[in-house]
Amino acid sequence: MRELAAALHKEALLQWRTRVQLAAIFVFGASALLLFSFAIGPNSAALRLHAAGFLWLALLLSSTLSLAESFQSEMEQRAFEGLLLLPASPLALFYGKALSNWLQLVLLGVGLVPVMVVLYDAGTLRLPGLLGVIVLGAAGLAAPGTLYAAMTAQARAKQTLLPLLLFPLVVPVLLAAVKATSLLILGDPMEQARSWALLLVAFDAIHWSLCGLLFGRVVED
Amino acid sequence: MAEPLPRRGPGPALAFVVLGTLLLLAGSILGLAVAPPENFMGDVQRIMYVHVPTAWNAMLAFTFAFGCALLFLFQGGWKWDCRLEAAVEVGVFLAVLLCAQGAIWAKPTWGVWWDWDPRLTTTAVMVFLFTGILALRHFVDDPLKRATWSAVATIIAFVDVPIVYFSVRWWNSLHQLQSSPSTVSSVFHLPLRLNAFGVLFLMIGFITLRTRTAGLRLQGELAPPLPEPAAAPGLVPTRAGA
Amino acid sequence: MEATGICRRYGRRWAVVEVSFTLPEGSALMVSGRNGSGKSTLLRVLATAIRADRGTARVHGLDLRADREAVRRRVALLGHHSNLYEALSALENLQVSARFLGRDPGRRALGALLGEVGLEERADDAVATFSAGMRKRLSLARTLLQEASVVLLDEPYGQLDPPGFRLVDGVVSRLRGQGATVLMATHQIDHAAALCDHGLVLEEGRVAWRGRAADLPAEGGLVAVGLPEGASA
Amino acid sequence: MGYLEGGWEFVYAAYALSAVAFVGYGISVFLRFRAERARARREAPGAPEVSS
Repeated sequence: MRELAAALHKEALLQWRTRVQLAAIFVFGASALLLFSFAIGPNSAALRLHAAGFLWLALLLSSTLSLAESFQSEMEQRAFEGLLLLPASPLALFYGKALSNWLQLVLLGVGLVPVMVVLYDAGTLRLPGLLGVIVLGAAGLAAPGTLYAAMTAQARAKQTLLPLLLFPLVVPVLLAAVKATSLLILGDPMEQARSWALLLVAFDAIHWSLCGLLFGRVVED
Repeated sequence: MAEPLPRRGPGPALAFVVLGTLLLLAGSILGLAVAPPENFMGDVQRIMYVHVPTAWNAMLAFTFAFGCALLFLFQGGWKWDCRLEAAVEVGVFLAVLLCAQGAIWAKPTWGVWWDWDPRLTTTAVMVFLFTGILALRHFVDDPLKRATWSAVATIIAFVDVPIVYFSVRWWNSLHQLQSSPSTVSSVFHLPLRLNAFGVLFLMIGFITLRTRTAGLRLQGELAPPLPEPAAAPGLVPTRAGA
Repeated sequence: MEATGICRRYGRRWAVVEVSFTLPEGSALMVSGRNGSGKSTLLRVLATAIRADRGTARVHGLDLRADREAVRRRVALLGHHSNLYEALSALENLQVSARFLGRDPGRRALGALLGEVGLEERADDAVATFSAGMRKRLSLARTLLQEASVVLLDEPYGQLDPPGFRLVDGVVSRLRGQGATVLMATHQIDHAAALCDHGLVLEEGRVAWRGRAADLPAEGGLVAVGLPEGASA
Repeated sequence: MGYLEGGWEFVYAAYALSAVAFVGYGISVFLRFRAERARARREAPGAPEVSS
């Protein structure tokens, strides 16, 4: 617990120092949202219909950037190894990093929502529900994303490798989050959003525990 | 890390391949010429005699890879890494073939090459999941890291497969109900069984030979094992200084 | 500290082969040898940054493999990489490490430590703006922060200026005065020989010479280090 | 759902594709094995192959 606090302290410092990066990634996500609308054309009904999908695709694309960045500073001077030798437990380091990535993705997601509302005319008044879906979906991206980013940060061709590994893995997150978001936007007569949220919870629970368990093997020689 | 690499000449592998080929030929002839057409699907049903065995064995290959990953992580030994590489590659091959066969099945049955049937879609996701692991292996040069990371990725990917399956099934069933292909007509099981064992033996042959290739490559990447020290290490510490 | 038959593979080569030695508590060992002779790999094995492929070592009776965490609590490594966060300031870097060590020294204590390595004035500057020598000094401070009983120094003199050399000399003397065991991999034989009592020269991963550090030049170990006989490093 | 007539071309396509795939992949596995074995022999002539 003490180590987790230390890890969170470290992440807070790093996040604060690299906050400009987060802003840049947000701009990237927003521009992706803009580009998606060109792929559909100026058809507001169609745009509104696909808004949820575009929001999550934009967040998914941005996530690979922010996840990869999160291990950049750890690996360039092997600061991460330095902490492991102190010793810091890999478990604390993983959950610190995953929580920080989670927060970052939630911020990105929340930031992209107004862009979506403006561009696609896809507003909703069920804001707590939307926030909940973003929180759950971002958690699903953060845990495996953190684990894979730790690997790919040390591999060749890291820019290609991270999305290649992460995208197929988070298909359930994408499906469930898009469905739930779109139900919130377009109306949910059969109250299905809750069951999609449940799927997200299950995915999060499995991957947050599994990835934490395996992280030690990934970072230790 | 212990040294042992799997050793087996191409002999046993070739034997498995020959046996598998013979079984496949027999099963396919039965399935194409002897088996009666199915009640609803007619002759198209015959695709199932090769499709279903491919599906079973693809799953088997990935399950084997999962077992290798667990054994590598919790028991160790390079042989599990070599086997994992072989099993993942053969599994991806079978899964790609499975998708192609599925598309050929879908066209006459549903009128489209691709339907978002949960099984077909899950297979496609699996192709990408495990291709990613092959790519990871390609881009990591340190043998130990490569082995550990691909074992970890294999475990995560394998655990993810059922979640993908259920999410796709759910996702699809909400807007349309799709008749899935019944596994096989109950009239005629023999060609299915022959082909299942045929593909199984072919797969064993491929995995064996591919494991050997991986072992040889690993051997080229690792320094040759050192001769054991004359005395058991730990018993005769030498002193620095004096 | 007692190392027995340590072997470590590095790609297609054996970087360290059958290295054994015993080092009484509180003494200092100089490890020398040409570039690529396995000094760094040996130190990294002893620091548990990498595992030995064969052999092991005991630190205060604790096994490198079996008691990894306990060993890490007692061993500090100053390695080739600075282990620092470029984006954080000098002070923050030390704070991060201190928190993981379960301590929360105030700004003053950390400032004093920074003063010791001559970085007091740059405490709040990001490491990204530091020169190589300043990074080395900060890494040294980070190593000292660990208050380890075994200190492994890999090329401690590298990239340092003459005052930096004196700083390292002083730090090593003080560590020894406090009873710590010091292992130092270096090419600065005259500095190291004055500080260490034991010497070890590696050649292609094997022990090529061992003896009293002060005897190294006289006994012809210099050839193994890559210097002509009789030269003074 | 009625009885599906014909469709033999799809059946043949599926079997032909599978046959080609198995043969092709088999050849690829064998060729890679041979190349790797040749490399190993070239790099360490006479050396015994690593045994378990």
